[in-house]
Amino acid sequence: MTFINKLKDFAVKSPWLYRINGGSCNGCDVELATTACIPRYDVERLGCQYCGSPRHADIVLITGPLTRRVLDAARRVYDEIPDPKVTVAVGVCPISGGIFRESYAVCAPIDQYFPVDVNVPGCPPRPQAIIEGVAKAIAIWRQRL
Amino acid sequence: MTSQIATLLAVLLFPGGLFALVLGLALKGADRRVAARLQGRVGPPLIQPFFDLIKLGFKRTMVPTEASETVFLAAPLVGSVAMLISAALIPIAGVYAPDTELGNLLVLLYLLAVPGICLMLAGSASGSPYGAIGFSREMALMLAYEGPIVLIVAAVGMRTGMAEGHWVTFSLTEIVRYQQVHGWFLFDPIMWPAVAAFAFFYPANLGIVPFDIPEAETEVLEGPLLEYSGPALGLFKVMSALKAVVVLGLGIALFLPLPFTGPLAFVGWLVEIVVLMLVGVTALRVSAGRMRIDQAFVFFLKWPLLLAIASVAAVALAAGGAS
Amino acid sequence: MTADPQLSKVSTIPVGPLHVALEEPMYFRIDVDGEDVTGVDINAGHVHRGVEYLTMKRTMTQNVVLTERICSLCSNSHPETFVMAAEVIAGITIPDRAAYLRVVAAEVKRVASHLFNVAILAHLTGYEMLFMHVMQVREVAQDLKETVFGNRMDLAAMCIGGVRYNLDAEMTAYMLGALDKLEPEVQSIIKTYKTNGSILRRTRGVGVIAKDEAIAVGCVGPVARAAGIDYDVRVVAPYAAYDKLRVPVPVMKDGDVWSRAMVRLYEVAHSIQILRECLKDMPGGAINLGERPDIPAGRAVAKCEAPRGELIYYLKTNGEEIPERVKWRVPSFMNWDALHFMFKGAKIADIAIIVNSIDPCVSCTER
Amino acid sequence: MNFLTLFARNLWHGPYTDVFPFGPATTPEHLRARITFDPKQCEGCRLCEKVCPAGAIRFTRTPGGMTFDCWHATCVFCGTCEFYCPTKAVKQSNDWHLAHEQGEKYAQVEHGLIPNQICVECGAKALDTSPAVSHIKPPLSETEVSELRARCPKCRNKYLRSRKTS
Repeated sequence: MTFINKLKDFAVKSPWLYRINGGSCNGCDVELATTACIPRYDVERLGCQYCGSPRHADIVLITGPLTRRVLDAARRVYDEIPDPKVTVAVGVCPISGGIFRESYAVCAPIDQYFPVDVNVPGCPPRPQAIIEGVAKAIAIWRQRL
Repeated sequence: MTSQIATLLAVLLFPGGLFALVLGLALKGADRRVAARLQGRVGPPLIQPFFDLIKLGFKRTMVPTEASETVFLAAPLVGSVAMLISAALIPIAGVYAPDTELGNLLVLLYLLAVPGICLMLAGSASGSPYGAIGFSREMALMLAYEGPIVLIVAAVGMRTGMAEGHWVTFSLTEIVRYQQVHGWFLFDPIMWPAVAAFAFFYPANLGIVPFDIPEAETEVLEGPLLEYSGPALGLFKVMSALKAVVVLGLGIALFLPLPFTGPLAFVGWLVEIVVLMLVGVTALRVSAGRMRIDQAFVFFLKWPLLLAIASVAAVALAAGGAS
Repeated sequence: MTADPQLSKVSTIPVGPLHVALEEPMYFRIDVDGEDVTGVDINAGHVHRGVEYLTMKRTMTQNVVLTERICSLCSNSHPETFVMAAEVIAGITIPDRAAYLRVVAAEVKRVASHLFNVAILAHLTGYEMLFMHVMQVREVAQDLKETVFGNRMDLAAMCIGGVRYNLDAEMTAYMLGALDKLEPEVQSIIKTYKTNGSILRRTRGVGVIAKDEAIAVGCVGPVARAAGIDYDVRVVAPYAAYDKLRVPVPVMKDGDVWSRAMVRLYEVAHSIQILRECLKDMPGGAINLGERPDIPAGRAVAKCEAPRGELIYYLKTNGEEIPERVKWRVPSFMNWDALHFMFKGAKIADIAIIVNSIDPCVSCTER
Repeated sequence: MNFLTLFARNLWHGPYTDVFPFGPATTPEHLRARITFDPKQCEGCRLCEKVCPAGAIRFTRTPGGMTFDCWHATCVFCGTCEFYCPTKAVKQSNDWHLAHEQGEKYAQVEHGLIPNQICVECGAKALDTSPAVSHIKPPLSETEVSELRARCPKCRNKYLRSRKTS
């Protein structure tokens, strides 16, 4: 058992990230791209890696207020992510709908549709805040492995 | 019986199997770390590929509903096993020489084609349109680079074989032994076209930028690997790690085997392969952009093929002049 | 060139709506013959959040912030044009200092937006090191925004009757320092994009749109300027303080992906010059009119040059706090149609590069 | 710039990576993040509630007075409330550590209570708000402000009127 636990401790050092854009204004997405790719924040230090396919993902970051049009696509992609996975809502839009809350075209808050684990408020959140959220998500992911 | 056990050990432990796997993953880790440094980042720890592999072991493998399950799951397995065996065929100068029955360049060439074919099968079996594009691109790329490598190998074989008194040899052990006595082919002007052609071959075979076209993430999402997850994806990672060892090991055996024996030779070989990985793969990978498949195809028909033909001609002429 | 007989017939591949190469959900159905693109069907609406409806639920003050959230990459141009329209209706002239501060906010956003676009171009060609380098340079602009305005994307600089932020001597010195850091880097990036083989190989002659085609579909912004159309709202119809500033307009002839990238890079360099000039000439005085001005009934149209091109706002008020109608035409809407011309003879590998080259802002277009 | 120069530069300079999350992160002074509310300074004009574009700010009448709630899960951090607040009771701090687990989602609130008080003059129950004193000439002294504060809105008007005549 301890051996398995040890292995799991190693496994959490490799959280692969995938982002679902639920109709966001780009702000959070640009910040995610910034967080993911540029030398200044370098999430690869934590073993994180952005992957192109949902099937490779461990931590899924959802941005945007989840428009009606994108809802089905987002759910389909979400289901393609193999378990165990952790969901992070990035920005205020997925958490509550933010400024678009009252619109007819918006399905937020997303916790009606996806089991959200971590919220990162901000409009958009700074990259450091996103990293903080990802760190929280990794801790949750360890328990689920 | 003992020779069979020795072969089994060679495939499973050293220099194939466990050793090649650990070395391959370590090479990948070093590659990522150094690439990060070149890009001005800290980068992941050296043993990151091991973490990735352990992680993938804990995940579920999902088989898409449109996929043909047997082929989908068999492809990564076959690819990894083929690479495991070919790792045992690579001689390490002064440390390990493969069984003469096994250590044949032609067998190695066939085995080297297997991962590509597996990727193609994986792409077409996954039932995704991106997998299909990945399939066609992998096929085109293989057609482009398989020609030159056969000619390169023939040139090296002829150079050794003619000097040894017969027409051509396909025994890697013999090629290594010849160079240990007569010096590296890398410094032999007649072999320079072959060296240059090989320098174009290995990035394509390893699937790194600028020739990572079948798996281009931003174009076809990861192509054949798109639908893979969990342990099956892990097997593909194992395959590519082993492939790095095999291809670079082949390069060392063909052009620059060390003339030492014993532990020094082993350490020397490790240094060689790490340097090749960092200079030949990492630096290239981060300093170039991707080619388009049609550009790559034309490029391969032009330069490496010409160079490979030139190398065979040069070897033949040199032999003719000498005799 | 096709390797597999199965694929030699035309097949359809879906791109998106959630695709790693696309920053935003966008759905293309692409007919391909092997690697060649034979037809494109763009299917829009995934980012429709009903913002136009929401503008008619919010007061004028709230709308300044709401329009900022239409799109984060041109997040300054939307509120700027909106408040310009409101000021036309109310007959307000903003203080001189506010006009200059508006230019500062707009140009800082332009620098960051253009650098992001050219960085993504490098990413799409698989040239990771250049991508990271450009993004790292962009961080200077991001830091500038965060330090001066308080947020990395949404500046919250505009209010009806002026601006909401002020620059003291310390901030001005900081900005000049950041510009000094930025300028040589931008010059070296321009040189790289001009000479680097990897970039040139993938962008020269790709996604070409001719001048007459660009006029026919009504291209605006860098897309138009890269096709040889000399049109920039900052020069044609100066607003804010642009009539007092020298605004060079880079124009190129080829109309391919590379020209568009180069136009953007030159504009970054020019924006830095404009910023310097602004900071040097910055007049003193008030930064806004103080209270929240009443907007009488009326109609107005305002336009400005967003990073992506000409942005037009129509505003109709009826004397109440909530506007009767707000409607805007975004630059990406005009450039969108140009994609049909650009996709002619393209390869699958070029799709993402071409789409990125018009710097599509889907969230602006679909609101 | 050619890639070799860039290689050399990156290797020479070392990584550009920030130490965060393994060390402190730099935070600019003017960063617009968590909203703070000081009920002592609030004038009770509810302008922030009115201008908030996301509807994140709510004032509620309770038996104990008037409560202020700013929901950080809805707030878009635009700073409009701070900009329009006449007494600077609502402020935007630069504390950006807002990431939280889902269980704490409904605890992300900045809460404040403007308590009721008894008017010293007429004995009526009224809110203990900060009086709006910026436009009064000549400026009020500190004792005058505290006297004004202890009164209900009606008596405040009376107090100011009597002050003008004197």
